[in-house]
Amino acid sequence: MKPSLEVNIHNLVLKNPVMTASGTFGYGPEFEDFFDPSVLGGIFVKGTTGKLRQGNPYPRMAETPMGMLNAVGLQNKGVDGFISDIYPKIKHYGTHLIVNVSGSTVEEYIEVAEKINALEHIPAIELNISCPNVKEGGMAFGTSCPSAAAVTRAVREVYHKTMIVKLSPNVTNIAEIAQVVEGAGADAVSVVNTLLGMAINAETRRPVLSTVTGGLSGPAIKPVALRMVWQTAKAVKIPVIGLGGIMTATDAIEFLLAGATAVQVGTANFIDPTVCPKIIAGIESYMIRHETEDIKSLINGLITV
Amino acid sequence: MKPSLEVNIHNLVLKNPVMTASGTFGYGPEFEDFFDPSVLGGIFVKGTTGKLRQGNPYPRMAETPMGMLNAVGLQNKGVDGFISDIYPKIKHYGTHLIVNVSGSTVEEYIEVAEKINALEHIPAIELNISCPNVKEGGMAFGTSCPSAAAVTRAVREVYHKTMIVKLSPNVTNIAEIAQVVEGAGADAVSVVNTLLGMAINAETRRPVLSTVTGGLSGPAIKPVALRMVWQTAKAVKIPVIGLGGIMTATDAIEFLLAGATAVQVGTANFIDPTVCPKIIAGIESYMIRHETEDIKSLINGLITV
Amino acid sequence: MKKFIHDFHIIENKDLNPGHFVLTLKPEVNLPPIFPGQFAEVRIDGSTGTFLRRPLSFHDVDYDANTITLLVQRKGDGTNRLAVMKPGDTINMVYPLGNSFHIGSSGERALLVGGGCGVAPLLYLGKILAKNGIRVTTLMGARSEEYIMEPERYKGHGELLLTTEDGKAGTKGYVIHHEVWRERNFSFDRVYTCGPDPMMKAVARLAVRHQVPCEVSLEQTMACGVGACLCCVIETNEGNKCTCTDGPVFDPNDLKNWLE
Amino acid sequence: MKKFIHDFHIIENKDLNPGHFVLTLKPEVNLPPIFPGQFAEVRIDGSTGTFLRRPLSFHDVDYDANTITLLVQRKGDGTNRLAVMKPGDTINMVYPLGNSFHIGSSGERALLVGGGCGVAPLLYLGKILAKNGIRVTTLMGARSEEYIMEPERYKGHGELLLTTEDGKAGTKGYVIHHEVWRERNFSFDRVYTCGPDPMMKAVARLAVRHQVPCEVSLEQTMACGVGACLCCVIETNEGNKCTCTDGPVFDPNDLKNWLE
Ligand SMILES: Cc1cc2nc3c(=O)[nH]c(=O)nc-3n(C[C@H](O)[C@H](O)[C@H](O)COP(=O)(O)OP(=O)(O)OC[C@H]3O[C@@H](n4cnc5c(N)ncnc54)[C@H](O)[C@@H]3O)c2cc1C
Ligand SMILES: Cc1cc2nc3c(=O)[nH]c(=O)nc-3n(C[C@H](O)[C@H](O)[C@H](O)COP(=O)(O)OP(=O)(O)OC[C@H]3O[C@@H](n4cnc5c(N)ncnc54)[C@H](O)[C@@H]3O)c2cc1C
Ligand SMILES: Cc1cc2nc3c(=O)[nH]c(=O)nc-3n(C[C@H](O)[C@H](O)[C@H](O)COP(=O)(O)O)c2cc1C
Ligand SMILES: Cc1cc2nc3c(=O)[nH]c(=O)nc-3n(C[C@H](O)[C@H](O)[C@H](O)COP(=O)(O)O)c2cc1C
Ligand code: FES
Ligand code: FES
Repeated sequence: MKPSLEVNIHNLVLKNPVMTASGTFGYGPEFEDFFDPSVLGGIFVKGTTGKLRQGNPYPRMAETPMGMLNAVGLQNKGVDGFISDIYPKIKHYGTHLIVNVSGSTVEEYIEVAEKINALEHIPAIELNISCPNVKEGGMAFGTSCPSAAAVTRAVREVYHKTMIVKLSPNVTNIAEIAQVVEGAGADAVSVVNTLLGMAINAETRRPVLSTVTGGLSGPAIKPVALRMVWQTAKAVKIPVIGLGGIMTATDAIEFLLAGATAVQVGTANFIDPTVCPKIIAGIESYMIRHETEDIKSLINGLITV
Repeated sequence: MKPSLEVNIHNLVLKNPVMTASGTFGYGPEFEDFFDPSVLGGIFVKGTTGKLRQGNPYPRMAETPMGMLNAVGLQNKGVDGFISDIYPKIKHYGTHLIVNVSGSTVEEYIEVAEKINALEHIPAIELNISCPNVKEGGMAFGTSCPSAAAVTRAVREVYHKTMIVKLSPNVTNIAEIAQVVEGAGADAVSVVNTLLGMAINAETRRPVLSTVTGGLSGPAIKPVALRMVWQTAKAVKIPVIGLGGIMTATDAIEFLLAGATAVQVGTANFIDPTVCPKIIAGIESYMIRHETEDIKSLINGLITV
Repeated sequence: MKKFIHDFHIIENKDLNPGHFVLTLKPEVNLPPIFPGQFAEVRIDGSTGTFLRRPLSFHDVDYDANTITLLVQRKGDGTNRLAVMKPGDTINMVYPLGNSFHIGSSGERALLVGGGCGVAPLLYLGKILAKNGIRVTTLMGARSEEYIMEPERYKGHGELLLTTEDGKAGTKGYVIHHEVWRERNFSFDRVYTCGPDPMMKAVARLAVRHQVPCEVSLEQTMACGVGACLCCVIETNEGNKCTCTDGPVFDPNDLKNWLE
Repeated sequence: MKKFIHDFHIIENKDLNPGHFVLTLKPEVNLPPIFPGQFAEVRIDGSTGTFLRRPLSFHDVDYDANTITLLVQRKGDGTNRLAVMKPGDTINMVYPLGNSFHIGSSGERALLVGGGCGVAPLLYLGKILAKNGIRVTTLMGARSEEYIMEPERYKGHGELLLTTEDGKAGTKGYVIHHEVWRERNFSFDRVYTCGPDPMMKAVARLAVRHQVPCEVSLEQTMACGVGACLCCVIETNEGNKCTCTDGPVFDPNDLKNWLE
């Protein structure tokens, strides 16, 4: 029997729990040569802001042990550019398209969310209150309970489809932030965005990144991300979408066991542009091997006794 | 000319900035076959508590991408056992011996610190308010400003030599904790202890560690540790001792450039038991190559303009 | 025992069956004394999945040739990487680590019980025991005929008994089902065992029943191998002990819940 | 242009000098069309220091033999790992990536200026230009004689000019010091250049002075190579562009602060 990989995030039905993480998959066309995007559970598109942004100066990337730092800083065409230039090309992808909504002010989040709310083929947004690479807003919203609640509540007023909030790992207590965001109307949370890190070139004595610090992603952060998913899933009733360092089907299953209802694959797309279909196939063969008929039985399946 | 590697941590003069991190070098004798401990700038011995502790159940270790999780949980002979069994064997090592003081209650920290204060050959303690692997105390002290201040202040009353406080990276704002600890009388801070992480065995669907979560160390955490050292060094006037993922002389120099006055080498001792003398030699040859006469000119030497 | 860190060159890498291979290695210096039961912490380069060293027992030590051998089971990234290493390649080892098996006195009879890859340390042990005038019987439990590894080498210093799960070679079943354990057959002064924990526990209980001393060799996961990290602990009647320094060889009577 | 992800087998790994080597690689399938200036993102296994792929230009493409070559400079973990790979070893590549050099019309004369390892893409470019009836002059700047790499291959499709820093071969100095740039000697319709940024900037300014179009090939650090991560940006007059998709070949007139 073919196992069922279907999961639900609020009222989105995902054909499988494997989605691509914002900022790591472009808008989808970048990977069309490698596989059909409709095989994915969903695509989280690049962080989208009120106006076009150029992002941070080059250099924006540093390789680290089993990970990377980025300081892209929300370069994007702005919500109007997204709607006019990109949306028409991807709206018929046959998978859920979720816009990662970013901003410097609550007003900017509201503006973007309102405009995205009007798009027929975008069933959900992901509020990015955890971008470590912008001077204003971003992570600042996601690292304190009152501001996380405020932006969530404000966007909730104008956005009427599935609203996911993406949390920052750079906090003392992620479960607390998740609870606050749940209370403010989030339908799901994504855990986690990048860890704030830094790289130095000892020869030149300069930071590698133009912004000095950047966001750490990749396998290096997986143990931290997994722990945070586990803590968050125990603290909230809304679904948790797990991410951070997922490279293989086994990694994805670990996140499900820790309490994630679905996962996002980020940096791994850079290492292997065909990684997502491989992860989906790997989950399926794990389920066949373990005689698991419904993937939902893996979610929160960690045995701790 | 032979460059000078000497640095000062409060009133300790270190022959070089390379020390071994608590819990990763035993008490020193474990490595005597590999090199003479007197070459080190200092040795931070294993976390020491009021009474003998058995630590957490096995398994206590999980390998992760370029890192490891541990959940040792402060297994040690207790301060009296340290004084009677270990201290006599190491007191003439010819390097600074620093006891990592741990506890579940403020009273326990005070008890250990008082007893260590009486030992002639122990010029400093490191208050471990950041152990993620004990149910009581440990990290709980280090993740809130009031409790970090309270334990620091209490120990300061009874401990009259150099008092270093070891900070937890599992916080929203490490600079803030560092400032509070400085205000409470710390002579230096160590940045950082392990990141709280988790590993799951997808086949058995169980956590790998008996305690579910554990402390992440090794190169994987270096970008985060480096960032925290940089943030802390800008926020306090007392010296910062940097650690987290240092494997090479280049890594050590990066921490100095970020603002650390000295460094500790932890997990790397497991990978190469001779790594510390190699790092010391590597720093020296870097200095010769860069015509740096005094290592103090590297400290905080990051060029950000 | 002084510990060293040395580079070893691979002289030979021989597959025994799909799951196991034997590496013969030579250091650039003369081998220091190594006792049966000791192990090395092996650095595995060229694999992103192996950050820590891997503990592997000395399978054999040949002071004349100045070589050592390791018997390795493919498990994950590290051992799979070792499996493809070629003569001339170099691996770094920290060694010799841990305590060693107790060598009885001349004339004794010893039963060495190995399951699967657990036979690894028993070859060198058998050789040293025989050299010390002890009569050696090795009881090897294999999944199937294919997994009976290097039988001739064990026969070189004593008797070899076999069990296989399907009974195609030796006795059918596990090592504990071998007739050597029957009251009338059992004529040993000491039992040594290495293999999966459940097997060793069963063997240890049989040794107790036969009222002979027994030694077991444990395989707790390790980070440092030198007693520094306290990761490899086993609960004993005197509290947690380190498998890497107090072990890997233990008297099962000292281990908590081992004989229940 | 359709992108692929294929395994390639190493056919040959030839050292040119202590810092550079040439890999000849063959895929298991037929090569797709590849244009001069394009690059591959190469996965480097067996090195703990290389998590990301490494971008390397196509140095040559041979459709008859179904092989490609890469000219690689040893820099760090990744390229040092490639340097020791042997015939038969496999590497995985995502390719062909990026735009390509503009091919002028038959009868044109082109000057290809490469510094150090920057000559890598200019071999294949020269071959294709020549095939299209363009007269090719390659100006190669090397640190010293030893670093003049594969001169015969460039001479196969045109003229080769040289500069070395000590003047032991060709003109003494850098590529910009070569007499070809003198007013009376300069007779080209187009300049192509690849090498260190300062060299390319100087070359681009010379091209402007001679009022001919110029193309430069950039080497920004990359994570994805396919336009997804936005890490490899270069400031242009129209805002940030991706070197991996909008480049690596650019008109220096479009690049901010490049001709100042
Ligand atoms: C004292 C001792 C002696 C040993 N002797 C031998 C021997 O002679 N031959 C042999 O084939 N195997 C031996 N082992 C087991 C061997 O160490 C593991 O099979 C090996 O580490 C697996 O590594 P891997 O990368 O292939 O697999 P991984 O995928 O890393 O792990 C597979 C399994 O091995 C365990 N393991 C991983 N890393 C370690 C570690 N650092 N320490 C201990 N266990 C680990 C894991 O918990 C897991 O269950 C011995 C172990 C110990 C402790
Ligand atoms: C489009 C393009 C084409 C190139 N073509 C060639 C070529 O044909 N031959 C050749 O020898 N080199 C070429 N390079 C440069 C080559 O990519 C780097 O030298 C190589 O990535 C260094 O890797 P490493 O692991 O050896 O060194 P590292 O120690 O990782 O790095 C050494 C230097 O290379 C840079 N680098 C590291 N990773 C990357 C990356 N993912 N992307 C870009 N730069 C990086 C670092 O910033 C550092 O300055 C090209 C680069 C680009 C962008
Ligand atoms: C280059 C890059 C760009 C990113 N851009 C965004 C973004 O625009 N919005 C966002 O919420 N997260 C962004 N992220 C974070 C990822 O979506 C993801 O949370 C993080 O990388 C951890 O997952 P991973 O380890 O699987 O990559 C970016 C990450 C990378 C590496
Ligand atoms: C096995 C192990 C045991 C540790 N025990 C202690 C301890 O007792 N007290 C303490 O303050 N830190 C302890 N640490 C943390 C280290 O001292 C250090 O802060 C951390 O490992 C980060 O440095 P590294 O990446 O260089 O290992 C331990 C770390 C490891 C890996
Ligand atoms: S492995 Fe570190 S103490 Fe045994
Ligand atoms: S390298 Fe990712 S966009 Fe160019």
